[in-house]
Amino acid sequence: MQQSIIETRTGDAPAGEAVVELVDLRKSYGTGPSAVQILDGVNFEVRRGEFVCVVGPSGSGKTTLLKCIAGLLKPSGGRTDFEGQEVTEPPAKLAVVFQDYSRSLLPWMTVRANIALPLRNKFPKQERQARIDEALESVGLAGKGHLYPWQMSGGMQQRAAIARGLAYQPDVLLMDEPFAAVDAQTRIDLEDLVLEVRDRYDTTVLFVTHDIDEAVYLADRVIVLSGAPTTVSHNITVDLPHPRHQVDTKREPRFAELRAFVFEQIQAAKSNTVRNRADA
Amino acid sequence: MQQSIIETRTGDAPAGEAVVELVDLRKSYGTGPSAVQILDGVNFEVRRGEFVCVVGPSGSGKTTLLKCIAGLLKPSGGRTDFEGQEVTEPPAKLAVVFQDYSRSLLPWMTVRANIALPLRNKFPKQERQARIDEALESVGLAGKGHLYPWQMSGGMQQRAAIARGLAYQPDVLLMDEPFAAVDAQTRIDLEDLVLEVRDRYDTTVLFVTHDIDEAVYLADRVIVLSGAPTTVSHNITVDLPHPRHQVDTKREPRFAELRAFVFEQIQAAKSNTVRNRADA
Amino acid sequence: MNRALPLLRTAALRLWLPVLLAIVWWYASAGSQNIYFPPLSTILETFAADWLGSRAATDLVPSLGKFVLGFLISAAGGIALGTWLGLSPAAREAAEPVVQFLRSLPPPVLLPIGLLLFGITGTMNVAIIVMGAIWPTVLNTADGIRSLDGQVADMSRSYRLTFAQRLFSVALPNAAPQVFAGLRTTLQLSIILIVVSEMVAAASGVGYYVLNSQQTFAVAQTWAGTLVLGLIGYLSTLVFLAVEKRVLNWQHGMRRAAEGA
Amino acid sequence: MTLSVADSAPQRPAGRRRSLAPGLGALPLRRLRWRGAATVAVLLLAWEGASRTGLLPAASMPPASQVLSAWAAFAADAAFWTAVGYTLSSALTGLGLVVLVAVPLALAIGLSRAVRESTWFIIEFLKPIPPVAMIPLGLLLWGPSETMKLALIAFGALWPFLTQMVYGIGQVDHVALDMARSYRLRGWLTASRVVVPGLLPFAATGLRVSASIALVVSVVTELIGGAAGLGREIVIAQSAGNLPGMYALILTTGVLGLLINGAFAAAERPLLFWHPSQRKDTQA
Amino acid sequence: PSAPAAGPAALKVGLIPVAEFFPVYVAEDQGFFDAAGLDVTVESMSNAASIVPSVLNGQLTIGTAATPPFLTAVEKKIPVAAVASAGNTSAAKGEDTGAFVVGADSGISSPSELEGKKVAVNALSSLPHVAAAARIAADGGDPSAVQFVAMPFADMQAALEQKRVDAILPVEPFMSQNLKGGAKSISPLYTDVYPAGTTHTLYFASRQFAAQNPDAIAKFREAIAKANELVAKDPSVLRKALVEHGGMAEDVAESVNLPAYNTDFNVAGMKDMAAKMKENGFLTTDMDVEGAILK
Ligand SMILES: Nc1ncnc2c1ncn2[C@@H]1O[C@H](COP(=O)(O)OP(=O)(O)OP(=O)(O)O)[C@@H](O)[C@H]1O
Ligand SMILES: Nc1ncnc2c1ncn2[C@@H]1O[C@H](COP(=O)(O)OP(=O)(O)OP(=O)(O)O)[C@@H](O)[C@H]1O
Ligand SMILES: [Mg+2]
Ligand SMILES: [Mg+2]
Repeated sequence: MQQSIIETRTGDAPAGEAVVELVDLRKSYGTGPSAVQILDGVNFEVRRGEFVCVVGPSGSGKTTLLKCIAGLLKPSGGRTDFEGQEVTEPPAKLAVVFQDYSRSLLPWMTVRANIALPLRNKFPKQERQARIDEALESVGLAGKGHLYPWQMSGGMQQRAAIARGLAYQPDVLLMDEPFAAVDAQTRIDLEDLVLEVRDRYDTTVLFVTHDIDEAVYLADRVIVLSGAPTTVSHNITVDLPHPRHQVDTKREPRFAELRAFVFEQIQAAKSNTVRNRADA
Repeated sequence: MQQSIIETRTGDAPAGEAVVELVDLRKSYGTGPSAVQILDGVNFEVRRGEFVCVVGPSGSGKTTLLKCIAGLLKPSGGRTDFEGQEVTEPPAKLAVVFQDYSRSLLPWMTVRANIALPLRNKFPKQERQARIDEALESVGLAGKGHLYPWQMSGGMQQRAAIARGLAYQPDVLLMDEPFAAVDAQTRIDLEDLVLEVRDRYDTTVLFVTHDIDEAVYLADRVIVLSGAPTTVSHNITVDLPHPRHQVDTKREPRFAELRAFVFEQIQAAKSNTVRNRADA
Repeated sequence: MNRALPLLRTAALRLWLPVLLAIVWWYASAGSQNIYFPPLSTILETFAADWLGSRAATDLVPSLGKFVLGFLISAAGGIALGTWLGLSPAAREAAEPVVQFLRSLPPPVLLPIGLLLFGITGTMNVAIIVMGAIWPTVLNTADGIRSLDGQVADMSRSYRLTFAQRLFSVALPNAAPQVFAGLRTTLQLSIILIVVSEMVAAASGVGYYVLNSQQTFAVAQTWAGTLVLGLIGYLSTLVFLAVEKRVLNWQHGMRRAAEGA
Repeated sequence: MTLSVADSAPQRPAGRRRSLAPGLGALPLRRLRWRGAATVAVLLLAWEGASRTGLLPAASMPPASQVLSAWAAFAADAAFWTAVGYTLSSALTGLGLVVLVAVPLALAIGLSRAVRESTWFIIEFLKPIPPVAMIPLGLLLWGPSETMKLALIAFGALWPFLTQMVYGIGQVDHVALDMARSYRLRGWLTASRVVVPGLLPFAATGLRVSASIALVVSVVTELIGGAAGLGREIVIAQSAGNLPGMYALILTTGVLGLLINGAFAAAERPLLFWHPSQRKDTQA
Repeated sequence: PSAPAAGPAALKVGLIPVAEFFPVYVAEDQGFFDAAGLDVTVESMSNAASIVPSVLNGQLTIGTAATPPFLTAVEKKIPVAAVASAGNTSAAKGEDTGAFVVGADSGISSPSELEGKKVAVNALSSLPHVAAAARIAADGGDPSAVQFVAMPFADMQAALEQKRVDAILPVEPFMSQNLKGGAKSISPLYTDVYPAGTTHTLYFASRQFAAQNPDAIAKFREAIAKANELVAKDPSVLRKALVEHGGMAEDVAESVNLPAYNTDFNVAGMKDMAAKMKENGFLTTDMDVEGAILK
């Protein structure tokens, strides 16, 4: 794999065991002549407590990747491991915040009930209520728990889905463009919220985003996917100091450097995409 | 209404007749004691050929506002006019790109067919094909027209919905967070695409976004909504020169000024939001 | 806003056509000599004489009891069976031929089987109703369960919801609109099957009344019995809808919201 | 679409937990067919055994083997096939009538509140009236004829399909409807491209329910009203005390139902390829 | 159905497929209808209640019925008239076409002992029901104290064996089969109450048709009379028709008891039947039986 200057400069990868490991992961949709290869040998690992952002062109296979890790899709080749075990069904210690939030909330339940649903198996009753209140509060939906999803705006639905993921308190949190539909200020708040949750509970986070600033700001490592058929084009360690700070961190020259670098890599990945034409 | 320094400094509003006019628009959901007032007297107008961006906190009522303008929701008070006529049903010369793109595409039709559907009433058959191809090309989905929505990634679906709106070539285009799910580079391309469409066809655009950079970059005017119950808190004329340029425009000091100003206003609007607590 | 007005409007909207048809029927049939189309007044007199008096207790109540019981068993059993078939492709494939076969059997031919298994008892009547009326609910539930959105399915799997949760909080609510559509047909069939079940070994009941009056050429009574069946259908639908409205509350709300209320 | 069941269905420990995801437990088709056949075989054997051991009184329920041999005899009898033809053709024609009547009616009821409210009482009142009770009227108006049969089939089989369609219209996604309105799709475009496909899943279920009711009513009107077809053959066999023949005929109606349903299911698949219940390959 | 035409008159017979009416098939097979200038088609129907409306509206021209339902229809002022007698009560007790049948170990030995018991009939107010009520009354019992339940003939034996009912009233061909199956007869059904030759099944037409087409009716009567005579002389012709047109197994057809066949009405017997029907509550008025028969 080609190594970037930035990457090699950043020294050792963070310590700790690998929680998620992707070994030559392949995935195609369809069969026979109509089959389309989406993931074409993806390799990387996420260590315990790490915050890894995945960026890549739209349609490159980020959601597909996440679903494979979550045990929701069966790879066509290679494997994904979770805590050393091959993933064959969704691991219990993992939660997913889906990209298509409007369809992952159940319309027949209030937001509270939606959040409560997965908690029943994990926490005793008293704790649940507190957890739900805390989660709602933290995403700015305090006092909105009685609403049904279809009584809420897009951004509110998305935040409700995030609240569900947070309240579940998983060891590993997969988030698929979780902040796409919220306003700038809320986004900033939520970014810091996720960082805080990571620090507090030592949660491992795998985070898909389109916002490069966000990726660099949040991540310990940024994985850049190439255009389809998709592989890892870069694996960039973000050597910005912790804790991050919205103004200070973003002001650092290193931040600008990393940001520019990631942007360039995505550009490069995109222009390498030949499938679009070839398939047409 | 309070006038900001920036606003008063920016001279006259752009010339031209008002295509869309909101007069004291009010909207509440529910009836009786459970009714919630969302829009509480919104007044502004959009002139022909103008590009107006609407920003505001998540859940403040932007989607509601757009639906009232599009004739999809009946206001509870006040009115919206389209070309001087009160809107009672969706006007023909108007197209909407919905926030919930995954559900506004019909799953039983290919992307091509989805785009073709509204064109049938407007364009002869031969022209339709050319239009669809052009629209697909312009959103980066060339050669993907044969796919069904559920075979596409979130960002691809969103771009398909945008392509449908563009191919329809309306006089007025309403877009609700249209670029939320696409990657940074595609977003840049699409921004310039919309600007180009506006220039080429003199389309009037009303554009909801959460990205303040985007709002300032695109708009002739930015409408800032207050927190709920929602009114127009600011109506800011963007006096950046045309044509805009992704690097140059964003480098201008005026851009940074406007951007900071808009950000502050949203902040202010948000902190004024008292309903959250009061309702809880 | 005055809340009484829309109510009145609804009532007027619902009533004008039935009232009109009743009036047309009344005048068109007045003085009718046709033996099979007696005047409406005769039918109503027969109806009043037969069904507003002692018969209500001796014939109506037992039939209603069988119908309600039959419907409830069909509903519960249909949802259970349909859920099973909807969840498990293996079960579906194994049971499919039998289910499709059974629901295509004309109910009258089920009578001998009911008679064999249950004898001449109320249980037999109820069993006949269940055997004939359960299928729409089974089919609709199975289809409704299978139509779960992939995204929702992913969500419930990734959060490792328990089987009970997936069933009662996800799959069944998702299927609910379709289940109710099926239940509505089951309701209709249950009433129809009162009549069929009383073809055999009955000496009282609404179904018996209709069939017997038909066999003995008592045409006005056949009409009156049919009127009773229609009324049972109408009233039970009212009750059914009230229940449905409670259960599908979210869905009504969603629709109203979409219509911009 | 018989796409990639094996390819993309995720692995899971065999048969431990049932999954709610459609197609999850996807088994190879061959094995599934085999299951259905096995169930039928087991039931036939149970029947035979019950008759032989006297559990089922042979006097009113002949053993399976006798019924099957009566059936084999029918297979060589042209009159039998004519009867099947009569029953089947009137059931299907009746079903066609049902669709012709129900589709516009359901659209009117589903889309217009005025129509919905006005017709409400009448429909709810007519629904529970058994076709059996209507047979004398049918005979009076049309005699023991094809027309009588069709009228009663249409009357009996209309309601399930109509009910289902009206529910389906209420279910059409409102975001999609908003889209249609905002692009000012004309009535028929909205109906044909947005509403109808959206309610197809409902219609498909309703049609299958109505199809079996149409078959049932067809046989019952023949049975009681004397029109030509399997029902009349059943009466004749019954009067002659030919029980194996009677049960063979009854079996035939069940099998016809099975076949009709199979045909509908096969027709549904390409029409509903986009629906989650059929879209096995995309989710896991 | 209109004025007699030049060609052969078309008749449509709604026929209940029981031995009583099989002379129609015999007449057809023997060419009696052709000879009389009739073009006859036959529709199998299940009971009188479904035949009557079709006869009234002209879709059928000749209907078939047992006497009791026919009398009930006439009492309800339905404009039909009997045109010919069909099957009649057999001459000999041992040859009756119906019976009171009980389980071998039931201990019931006469019809009057059925008071307070459950008795299966094929349909309420049907010929066997009416006859059984009369027979029980004649035996000194109270028919209103007997609980009659309706079920198909085919299911009666099982119901008897399972002790769901105490007695059954089968007719041929079920009667023979039931008796072979171990049940026992305690009394013939018809011969003890109705004198031999009593018209218990008949052919009828609508009064309107009969008035407009006296010719066709007469020819039909003639042809049926010929068939009845033939059958009376040579029952094997009828047994053959039962196999060919009724789908009856050959061995069954060989051994079943057949009714007596006569085309002329036994009016006295019919009057007696009507009187007994009134006594037992099947009719509410004193019938004008003669008026129900076409002159
Ligand atoms: N059917 C409804 N019933 C009750 N409240 C509703 C309903 N629909 C929307 N609302 C409320 O209206 C408010 C505005 O919703 P809207 O979707 O217009 O917000 P928005 O500005 O578009 O937000 P976002 O940026 O998150 O999309 C929200 O607070 C929401 O809870
Ligand atoms: N069921 C399917 N059949 C065929 N192709 C599919 C299917 N599902 C997804 N794809 C294709 O797989 C590719 C990757 O999709 P995926 O949703 O993983 O992309 P993504 O990286 O998440 O994109 P985005 O950023 O737009 O969400 C897309 O090109 C899409 O067209
Ligand atoms: Mg994605
Ligand atoms: Mg919105």
